[in-house]
This record gives sequence, structure tokens and C-alpha cells, in this order.
Amino acid sequence: MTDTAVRSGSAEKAAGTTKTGLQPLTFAKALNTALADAMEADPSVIIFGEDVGPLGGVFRITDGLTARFGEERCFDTPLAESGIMGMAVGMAMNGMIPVVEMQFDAFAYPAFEQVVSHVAKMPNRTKGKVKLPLVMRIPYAGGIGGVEHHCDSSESYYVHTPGLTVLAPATVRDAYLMLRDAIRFPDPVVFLEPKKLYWTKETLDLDELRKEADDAATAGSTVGRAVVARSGTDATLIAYGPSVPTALAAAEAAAAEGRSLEVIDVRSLVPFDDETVTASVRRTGRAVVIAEAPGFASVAAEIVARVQERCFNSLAAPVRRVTGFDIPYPAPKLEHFFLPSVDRILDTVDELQWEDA
Amino acid sequence: MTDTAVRSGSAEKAAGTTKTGLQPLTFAKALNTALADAMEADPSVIIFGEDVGPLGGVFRITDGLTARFGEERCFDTPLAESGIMGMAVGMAMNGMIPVVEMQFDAFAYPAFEQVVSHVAKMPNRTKGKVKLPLVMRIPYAGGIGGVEHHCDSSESYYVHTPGLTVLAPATVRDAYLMLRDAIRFPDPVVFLEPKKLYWTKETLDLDELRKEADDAATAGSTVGRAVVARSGTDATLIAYGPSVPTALAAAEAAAAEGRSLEVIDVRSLVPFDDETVTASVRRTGRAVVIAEAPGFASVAAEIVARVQERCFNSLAAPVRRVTGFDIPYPAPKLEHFFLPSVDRILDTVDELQWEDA
Amino acid sequence: MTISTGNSANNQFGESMKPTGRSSDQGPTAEEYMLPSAQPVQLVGPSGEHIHNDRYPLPDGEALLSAYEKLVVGRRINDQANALVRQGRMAVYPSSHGQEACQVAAAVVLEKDDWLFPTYRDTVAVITRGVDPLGVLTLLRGDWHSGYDPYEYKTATQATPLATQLLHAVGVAHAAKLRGENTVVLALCGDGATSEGDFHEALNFAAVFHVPVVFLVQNNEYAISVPLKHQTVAPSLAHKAIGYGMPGERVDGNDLAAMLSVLGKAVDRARDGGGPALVEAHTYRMQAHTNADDPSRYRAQSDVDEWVPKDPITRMRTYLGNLNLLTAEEEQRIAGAAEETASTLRDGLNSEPEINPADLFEYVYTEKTSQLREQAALLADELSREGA
Amino acid sequence: MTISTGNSANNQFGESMKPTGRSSDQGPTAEEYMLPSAQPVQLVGPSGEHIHNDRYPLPDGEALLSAYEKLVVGRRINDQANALVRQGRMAVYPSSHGQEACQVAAAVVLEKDDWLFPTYRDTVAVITRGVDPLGVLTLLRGDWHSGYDPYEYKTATQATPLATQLLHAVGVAHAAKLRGENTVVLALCGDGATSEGDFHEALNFAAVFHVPVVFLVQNNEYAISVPLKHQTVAPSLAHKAIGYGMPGERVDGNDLAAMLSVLGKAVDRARDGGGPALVEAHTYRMQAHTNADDPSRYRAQSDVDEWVPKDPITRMRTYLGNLNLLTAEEEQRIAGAAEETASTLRDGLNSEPEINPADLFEYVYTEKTSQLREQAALLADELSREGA
Ligand SMILES: Cc1ncc(C[n+]2csc(CCOP(=O)(O)OP(=O)(O)O)c2C)c(N)n1
Ligand SMILES: Cc1ncc(C[n+]2csc(CCOP(=O)(O)OP(=O)(O)O)c2C)c(N)n1
Ligand SMILES: [Mg+2]
Ligand SMILES: [Mg+2]
Repeated sequence: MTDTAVRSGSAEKAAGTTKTGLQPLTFAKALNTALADAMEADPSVIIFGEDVGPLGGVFRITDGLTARFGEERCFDTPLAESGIMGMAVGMAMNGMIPVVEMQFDAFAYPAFEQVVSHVAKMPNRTKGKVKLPLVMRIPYAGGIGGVEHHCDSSESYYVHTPGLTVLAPATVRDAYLMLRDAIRFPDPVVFLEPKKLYWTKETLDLDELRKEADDAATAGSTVGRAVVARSGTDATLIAYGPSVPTALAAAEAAAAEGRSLEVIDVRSLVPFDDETVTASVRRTGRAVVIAEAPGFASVAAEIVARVQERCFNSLAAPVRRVTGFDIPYPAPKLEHFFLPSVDRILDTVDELQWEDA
Repeated sequence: MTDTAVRSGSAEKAAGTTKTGLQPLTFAKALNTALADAMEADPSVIIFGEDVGPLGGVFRITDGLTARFGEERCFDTPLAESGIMGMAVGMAMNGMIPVVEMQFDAFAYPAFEQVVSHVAKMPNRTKGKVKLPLVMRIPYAGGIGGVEHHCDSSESYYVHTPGLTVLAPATVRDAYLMLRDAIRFPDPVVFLEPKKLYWTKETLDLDELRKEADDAATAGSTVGRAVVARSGTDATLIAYGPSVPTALAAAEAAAAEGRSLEVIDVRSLVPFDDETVTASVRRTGRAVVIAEAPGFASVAAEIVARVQERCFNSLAAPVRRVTGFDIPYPAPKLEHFFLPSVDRILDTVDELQWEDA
Repeated sequence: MTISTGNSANNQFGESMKPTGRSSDQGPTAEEYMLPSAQPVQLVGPSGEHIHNDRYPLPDGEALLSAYEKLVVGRRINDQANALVRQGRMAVYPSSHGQEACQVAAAVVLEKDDWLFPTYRDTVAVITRGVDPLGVLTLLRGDWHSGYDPYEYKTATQATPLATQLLHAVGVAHAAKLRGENTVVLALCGDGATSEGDFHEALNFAAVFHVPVVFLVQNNEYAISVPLKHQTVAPSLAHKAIGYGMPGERVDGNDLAAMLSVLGKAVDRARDGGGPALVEAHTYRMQAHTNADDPSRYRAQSDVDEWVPKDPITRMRTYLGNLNLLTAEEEQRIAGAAEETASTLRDGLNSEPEINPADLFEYVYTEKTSQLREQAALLADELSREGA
Repeated sequence: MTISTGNSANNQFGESMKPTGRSSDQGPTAEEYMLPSAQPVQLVGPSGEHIHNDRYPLPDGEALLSAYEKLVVGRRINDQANALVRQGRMAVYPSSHGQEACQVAAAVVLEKDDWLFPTYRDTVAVITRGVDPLGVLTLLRGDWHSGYDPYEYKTATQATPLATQLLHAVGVAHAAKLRGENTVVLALCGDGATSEGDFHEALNFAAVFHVPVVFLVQNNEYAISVPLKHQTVAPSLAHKAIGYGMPGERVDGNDLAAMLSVLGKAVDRARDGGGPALVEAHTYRMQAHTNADDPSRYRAQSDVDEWVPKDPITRMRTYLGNLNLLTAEEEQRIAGAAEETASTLRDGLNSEPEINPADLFEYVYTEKTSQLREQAALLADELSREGA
């Protein structure tokens, strides 16, 4: 219902952007530019979904694409998510690279059978004869005061499904690079866009970004690679998507109290970058995993499990997690109780069996 | 497609059974009897799904129920799983206790939106004013040589969804008791029936079982309670559903080699019985979690995570897991490479940093 | 031979069905019975004139006057809710401005023990049915998901996941039928929602189980930005009915009289064991999808303006005024009633709702799991430390 | 006015559509254009007699003879596959015994560059299209999920999750259309599958995007144990077409000539830019759902027996024999061809397939993740220790 989109500023109305040099860029505009650049680079990239045409999507991520590339390459579909995913499967089978938008996280559920039984399995079923180069973009997670069904952190459903590659950018820079990588990736990608970051800004040089995205040496390099978002020595905070800024804020606050926290931005949930994560935790000996989704059988659970499996002998304390509670996503006026907060993270760090505690 | 059901023996054709005293009972017959007894006990219990009527379900779990209770209480629906779940929601809202059958695990996916957005959330959305006493039965997991889409271990999708109660019996006795408990439970239950156990037998006294199910002191007691399936002292194997017999076989084999393994049958995935599991691992100091589903962000990951969170100071080794690989469920002739085996479990136990190793 | 435009001469909700292909001297064929009228049924035209229809009688003056009052109150609810959003008292409001005839008809054709299954856009229908307005707006104010007891007025929670509620409606009707109760269920959805798989499954289940559900599609020509022509190329949405073996009918959704007559007949038929029916109401979304939407991106104001003369209120006012059923006095009384409802909304939404964080854990299960007990304790501890 | 049984006089796949409600002297109305014939189209009756039909010409003798051969081979494939299941060489086989006219027509009406989207029951159609029989049976033998290259014969993998493949068919057609290719896609499903939401979404997408997909429903009256009457109460499945704005037609699915003519026309029309169509073939599932099924629980053998005289092979044999198109010699040649296919199946399935456990990890992603590399190594290590 009740999309919580905002009107995009008129300065950002054109699809993509032609400005050069350093410029302030929103997360949303970075995605929009990545789509435009990908469409420009490869005529088989097409975009469809609900309201992605003239409206530009309820979050304006596809803004201007129909005007620039024509109705055949960016168009609205009838209102049916299974239909959208199912048609994407057929188009990907037949030479296209569909980049489809699910309007909100919970509205991707009608497509679940298509995603699990076909998108994820088709290459495997056919011994790689049928590849499905497609991207399923999902504006996801909360923190925007959305009403029910508009704030689900649904990543765990996808990461648990073998055959899917699952990416979640947390910075404007990554929004651009990772979406370019996702579209170029030979296998189906679930691309999770943290809604609450759409309006965050970074000052970036788009030409540099484009070069990085297109350079053979760096192209594709975001898939399967985590990044150390902040270096530290005492403990490792492991986060992704909407929780990365919260983890960074917690590290900042901890630093003020004399505790040095490393922050890892996982970025690529599947494939998971064990190397980067393990190296950090082996060094710090302590870890807290932070994620917005309910914790039970979640991505956070997986990270806790694999970190303790791989770093057991280096651990000074159990690996802990700060996640959403195991409850349906709350109504707007209650969501702040639910979301991982700086305080909750710091409390948890405090409990990591520090010798001086 | 191609259901892998078997013709039920004619001796088992009647719904439920009236025989008394100790008797050999299959898992399938125990479920069938539980359904019949629940329908007998409460006229609001109704059963529907695909082929559950005259055919008695492709696994014959609803065998004879239409004949005994009439077409109004056990009936076939059009072939549409979202329709089945959605109608169940409405019926549960309006005084009924629907017990619906999804024909196979992967064929429950079309109902995913109904399950996640309504079944799981309705009581919460209405502050408990609308309760949904319904049971979604799913023949699940592999080991029966089923073709693609007939062998998914889909439990992780459900356990990650707050609001669902998720049960998985592993013994004939529990098949009966837990299904009775599920039907009586005031909230929606996802009831996972390990297909490969349908034909296992135990010798049981049905009258005793019925008494236990109906006795106010024991009724409902399977929800949220794990059981120690075998006592041991050196390490704890934690399993559920189809993996319990495998874990028991591994413990038996280990005993022959002088290692004493405790086996816990989790039974109730949500709510999870932290107390029983934690008590065991604190005592043994070592644990291996066994499950058939791909391991990534699975129930097994959750158990590993919570055990190390709660038992860290007692652990002599990292908590390990033996799960399905992170690949789509394989074709029949390859499934034995995929499934957790006694050898794989024993190998893993061997790696638990034993001092004498 | 041909299907004439006059297929309308035969379709009505009262007649019994014949298998397709039977010749006409044996009574209506399935096609005659199930295909909609050639044009949307209209009983009162845009200028307030009565249009005779053989099959759908005009409701009497009293019924129309009483429904007219609800129309005016409904419009006031829409206006007030929009204002409250602008004032920041609600996050969002999907207005039914222009669709009030559908909203009111949906509420008034039902008996007390019938059920209504509304969507997010059907606030006016829900309030018209009797539900406390503040309870209804809880969802949009954001203090809980649904703020009323569905059982009190037999009105389900407003559904957001499109078309999903249609199946719940079928289930409620099915349960009632099995118990021999005489309940009719009216299930609402939009034109966009008809594209969802659940729409299909719901209509098919209703037809196969022959349950008393009336499906009312408010075809307001848009699904957010997507116009009807990108949603379907069927001759009409009502033409979908025959594919399920139920009658379909189309009606001018801005004509309160026609809405009452056609819906009323479908409800009566369902109550008499005639089974489900599909009604398509032709109307228009006069305002943005919600306040967060920007319709200038996808439709011209001139398109919207074309619908102004078709407004459901003005034509009813003219019709009732011409018959002297609506006096100036009466108008004033009605305006007063509308103002009263508006002030209830204002007062209610201007007071801050009470928020209890412990509620987060209360309603997930009937009994909290040990996991939730731990999590509730963690939050309580945090809050007590903050408070301290 | 009424819809006559003679609605059939106007429905054909070649005529342009008019908006509903137009009078007949201006050409066909939407109803005339989209509703199916009053009776399933039949060109050769059960006794082998030709039945004239204004709109659907009888295919010529050569075409019929060639298709007849495929019919006989198809029947032999079904018989042989059943035998192989009994002998334990395959786990399961969903037979299309009795539905071979649908199977053969689906394969032969397509050009080389067209696409076929089959289900689990359409083994005969897939083999008829040219795909290597052993590749087709891989799924049922159990050494991999799909054993052929879908691109080689433009034949998708056989779909198990019901109705899901119809959307893939729409996507393939849509991609081809965007590239200006002249591809037609034929998508198969069963009567039961029409109840799934994906059926609805696929037909609607096909109609809205006006893509060249012909949907062929093999209505064999059962979905495992569930008879058609519990699946739908519509006048026919073909009546669903008008709800999407496409023509629907029904045809005797045991009449090879009618299947070729009706499907052929729908394919031609799609290729000429006429858009999608829905064809319902009336046929019957003569055998169990699969060998694991026990039909005695839900239908009487006498019901099945009623369909024996309607067999698609016998009537074609009679028809072609009467015209002296099918000589005893020819019959023998055809029997030989069928035997050859059967022996290919036998030989292939009697040899053990090679199994490579490392394949498990090869095709999940184009490049193995580090997680899968670890898991592959674990298995390889286990196997090497076992081997040692
Ligand atoms: C399953 C699902 N998909 C997408 C959405 C997002 N959404 C909310 S309203 C809407 C448009 C609905 O259009 P329509 O059914 O015509 O109803 P209207 O808003 O016009 O009343 C969309 C796409 C949703 N709520 N549910
Ligand atoms: C989504 C889904 N639900 C359930 C099944 C299990 N199933 C396999 S075949 C079948 C019956 C299908 O009937 P129909 O569509 O008429 O095809 P037929 O088998 O008669 O060819 C069922 C229920 C499935 N394969 N997929
Ligand atoms: Mg609309
Ligand atoms: Mg069938």
C-alpha cells in the first residue's frame, strides 16, 4: 500500500548523471546511475517491475530510465510478483539480463516459489546449460517508519537458498559498484537495498567509479569480498547493509571510551568472505555480529556459527550478536525499540569477558 | 509431479485404528490416527489440501478420513497452495481448526506470502484478537530417492519467521503426540514430517498414547521441549527430524569405539528448548549439530550460535555441524553423498580437539 | 449467431445457470448468465437523472438518503485524514476521494453478522460499517498494525499485501457455510490486485466451494502509477467471472444507487445459496495513491478533471434534491454529522497514543517463548537503565 | 438476445478483436472473438469419420500420416517407459497414454526456432520434438535433474512445480519479441495447473505484453486423484481466456487432426502478431498419475473404459486406412520405427549411468564459492578415504 517514497529532488530527475568530478551523490542516485550505465553498456539489460516506468519506482531508483532508454527497456508490468520473476527467468533464458524491482521486501514473497524452485536451481538443474543472469532488486529492512509489510529484513530466506548470490551494499560507493557487478554477474543475484540508506550522501567522483566498475582488474571484485570499514584491535563488529552505519557509530563511541573496535562490512552475504572476517576475529579475539533481521536462524546466526567454528582457539569470549528481536517488524512508533542501536551494541561489547570487567 | 507415495497396506486402510494394547505402528499410521483422534475430539478440526480426500494423500496420512468424517471435514481443494493457506487463515479466523497438507516441501512455496505475511503475523497485527489455530503439515526432507522439488528441507524459512511454531517429530510416538499437540495449540504450527520416516515402525500402546495426549498434565508438553534420545558423557549430538536416527546410529557406532555420545532430539524447533540443550553441552563440553538442510543460515547454524553463546566457558572445542551441502537437493542417485551420514558425523566428532588426538 | 450488446438483457444475479452451449429456449446459457452487462449498470446519471434498468431496481428514497449521508461523511473523513497527514499526525493516507459510493455501498449492503474484508484504501467503508475511526487510523498513525477488533463489527483488518485477503474472505465464508450460518462475505480489492495469483485462487475456490462471497473490485483505473491498460487487456474485469463459473457484473462505481442495487442483489443471491459473484465498479482515483505519491509523473490533471462531473456526491445531491428528499435543513444536519466525525478524528489523532514497548513481545504467541522472555527482559533492562 | 451454441460460428484465431458490446454488424464482438466454440472442435470422430468444420480445415493426408507415425511411436514410448519402471530401471514415470495426440501436435506445429515448454507428463512431446530420449529420461532415472540441453531443440526442461513454466514461456517469447525475432512459444500444462496463481499471471502477462505464446491445457480430467469438477466449475477451461483478453478454444484432444488444425492456427496467428491464445484439449488420463499412484481409490475402471473407444491412435488408423493412406506395409514400417525407439530406451536405461559426485558442486554457480570449494574438498576427502 502506502508507499513511503519521497519525491526526488528535481536536480536528480535525469536517469544517471553526466556531471563529472567530485560531487555529492545519494545512495538512490548511485543506484539509478548504475542502472543507466549498465543499460548503456549492454543492450540486453532490461528493467521491469511495478511502477518502475514513468513513475521511476516508488523510491525513484529507476527514475528517467524509460525516458532515456525507451519503454521496451524499462517498463511496468501487471501487478504480480511471481509473474515478474517468472517472466524474468524466461527472458534471462533467452538472452536478456533482466533487472527487476520488487516494490518492498514483503511484496517479494509472492515470487518465492519462482525464486527458490527456478531462479536458484535452473543452472544446477541443467548442468549449467541454462544460466540465469538476472538481478532481483529488493528495497529492504526498516528504519523509515514504514507501515506493516514494508520493513521486513528478508535476507535470511535468500541466503539459505543455494544457487542465489546475495549482495547488500552499505555505502553510496558500493551501491554503484555492487549493482554494476551484480548486473554483470553470470548467475542470479538478489540485490538488497537498505531503504533507510537511500538518502545518505557521499562525495564521489563518478568517472573514477565508472572506471573502477569497468576496469578488468577490479570489475566484479565486490562479489564475495567483505571490507574492513574501520580498523580496530580490541574486538570486531561484523555488520552489513543498514547496520553498518550503526556499527560504525558504535565503534566511534567506543573509541571515545578507549576501546578500539574493528568494523567489517560483509557486503556480500553469499558468497561469504570467510577470509576477511576470520583474519579480523583471529586478531581481535572478540566479535559481535549486528543485523536488523530477527536473529533466529538468520545471517547473523550463520556468521556467529562460522566465526566460532573457524576462530575458536583465538576467541576470548563467545561470539555475540545484536539483532532484531524474534518478532514481526513493529509499527513505526515502536521500531526504535527493535532496531540494533549503538547502546545495545556497546552493552554487548561490554559483556565480552574483558579481563578488566 | 510424480509423487513418490506408496500404496498403503490394506490392513491400515481405516482412518485411525481401534485396536488396543501394544501393537506395531508406522509413523504414517500414527499421524493418521492422530488426525482421526483430533477430529473425533473436536468437531472444528477440518482437513483439506491436494488429494487428501478419497486418495488419502499421496502418503496416505489422511487415509480414510473422508470416509469416516464426511466430505465436509476432509476434502480436496483446487490445486493452489496459496489458496489452501489463505482459505485456512479465513477458516481459522472463523472458528475452525484447519489442518492442511502441502503435498511436498517445495510445493508449499507458492503459499509463502500467506504464511509469512498472514499466518505468522495475524495474531500480532491484531494484538491477539485474531488467533490462528491452524496446522500446516509438510512432508519434508529427503532420503527417499525423490525427484527434484520433492526433497527440500525447508524448515529454515519457517523457523526464521517470528509467529510460527515449528515442530518436527522423529519417532512414531512423537508423530502421534506432537500432531495432537499441534492441533490443540492456539497458534499456527508448521508441522514437518520427515518423509523418510513415514515407514518406520515402533511397538506402542495406542491407548496409553491417547491418555498421554489427553491428560491435562501432559497435553501440550511436546511444544518447546527437546528430549535426550540417548544419554552420553563425552559429546552431545544435536539433531531433529530425519537426522535423529542417523545421530543415534552414530552414537551406537561411537560407543563401540568407546566414546559415549549423548543424542538430543530437538523436536520443537520453535520454541527452542535452550535448557535441555545447554544442560547437555555444559556437561559434555563438546557438541555437533546434525541436520539435512544446507547449513548456511539454517536451523543448524542457529543451534551452533546459541550453544556457543550459552556454553562458551564449558566448551572444549568449537561447536561443529554436519549438514547438507550448500547446493540444491541432488538427484536420487547422488543424494547419499549429500545426506549427513554416520561416517561424516563420526569424522566430525573426531575433530573435536580431543586431548588424546 | 452473435452475442449482442444486449447480453445485458439476461445477466442478473437471480437466475439459475445452464451449461454452456444449450440453446436459448431452454433458459439462459452459462454465457448469458455469467458475462456482465454490455455497459456498466447506471441508475442515476452524472446529472442526477434516473436511468431505468429492467433488472436493477432503484433503491427507495429513504435508503438513498441514508446512504447519501454516509457519502458526505465519507468524503469528510477523506478530507480530514488528508489534512492530518499534512499536519504530520499520520504517516500516510490512501484516500478514497471519489470512490465513496463504492465505500458506502460496501458497508451498507451487509447485515450485522456478515463480514467485510477491506484493503488499505477502504478506511471509509470500515468506518461506515461502524468501527471506531481512531481504531481504524491506528495503522496509519503507526502505533500498532491494526487498531480494532475484527470480531466486533465483523470487519477484517485492512489488508496491505494485495489480493491476499480475498482468500481469507473465502475461508470465513466457507467456515460459516459448514456451520450452516447465513453469513455473506464482501471482499474488496483494486483493479491492480486482480493481476495477483491470489485473486485467481480466491475466485476459483469461492466458485468451487460455492460459498457466499461477493468480490467487489474498485476499478479506479490506477495501481499507483500503472493505468488499467497495462494491467489487463480483457474486455472488462467483470469478464473474468465466467472463467471461474460465477456471474460478473459491471457498475458505475460513482453511482450510489447502482452500487446499492447491484451489490445488494449479489449479496441477496449469495445469501440465498446462489454462490459467489464478481462486481466491477468503474470509478476513479481522484487523488494521489497516497500523499507520498506524485501523480504528475504519470497522468495529466486534465484526465482527472474529466472525472469531476461524475462525482458520486453531486449527482446524488441533485437527484435527491430534485425529488425534494434532500432539504436544505437535511443538508445542514448531514454537514453537522460530517463535522462531528471529522472532529473525532482530529481530537483523537492530536493526542499522542500510549506506547508500551513490552507489547512488542506480548502478541507474537499466546504464550511467550523462552526466547522472547529473554528478549523482553533485555529491552526492559535497557529501558530501566535509560530511565534511571 | 442470446448467445447461441453457434458462437462457434465466429470464434477463430484469425479475426481481429472488437471492444465488447459492439453490435454484430460491425464485425465480431470481443465475446464472439474470445469465447470458445460451443463444443470441442473435432475433425475426425472416434469412428474415424471426418467431421467438417468451417473454420478449422483438415490437415492434408501427408501431414496426418507423418503425425500418425509419431503417435504410434509416442504410445510405444509410454509403454516402454512403464515397463522400465516396473523393471526398476526408472524410479517413476508419468505416462501420457491416451494423450499422445496432444503430445504429437504440440511438437509438430512448432518450427525449429520456436520454443516448447513441457511438463513432467510431456516426455513424448519432448522426444517427438527431437530431444535425445535418454537425455529426457535422466530426470526419471535419477542421475540428474534435467538431462538435455534446452537450447539444442529449443525445449525447456520439463517442469514439475505446476504452472511455473508458463511464465518462463512468456519471458522467452517477450525477449524474442523485443529482438524482433519470429519465435512462437508453446506452453503446456494440465487441468489441475490452471488453478495455480502462476497460470493466471502467465496468461495475463502474455495478453498485456501481446507476446506470441500459445497455452495448451491438456485437460485429462484429473489432477492426481482430483477430478475436474473439484478443480473448476467454469463452463470450460477455455472460457478463462476472455478474462485475459485473448481467444480461447476447445478441441477434442484425442483427435490428432483437430489438434493439429487448432493448434496450428493458434501458432500461425501468434507468429503473425496476433498475440497469445488459450487452447483446451479434452482428453483423458488413461493410466495412473504415476506408477506410485493407486487410481482405484478415486475412480472406477468403467469410467476409464469409456475412453477406450476414443483412443487417438485407433481413430487415426481407421481414418487413414479408409483413405488408403495407411497401408499394411506402412503400418509395419511404423511399428518398426516404434520398436527402434523402444530399444533405444531399453538399451540406454539398462546401462548404468556414470555418476560423478564432484558434479554436485560444479553447477550451483558459474564459479564455485569458497564455501563450496571447502565442501567439495570434504566430500572428495571422504571418498578418497573410502576408496583407500
Ligand atoms: C503483494 C503486493 N505487491 C505490491 C504492493 C505495493 N502496492 C501497494 S498499493 C499498490 C497498487 C494497488 O493498486 P490497486 O489494486 O488498483 O488498488 P488501489 O491502490 O488503486 O486502490 C501496490 C503496487 C502490495 N501492497 N502488495
Ligand atoms: C506447485 C505444485 N503443487 C503440487 C504439485 C504436486 N503435483 C504433481 S502433479 C499434480 C497434479 C497435476 O494435475 P494436472 O495439472 O491436471 O496435470 P496432469 O498430472 O493431469 O498431467 C500435483 C498436485 C506440484 N508438482 N507442484
Ligand atoms: Mg486501482
Ligand atoms: Mg490433469
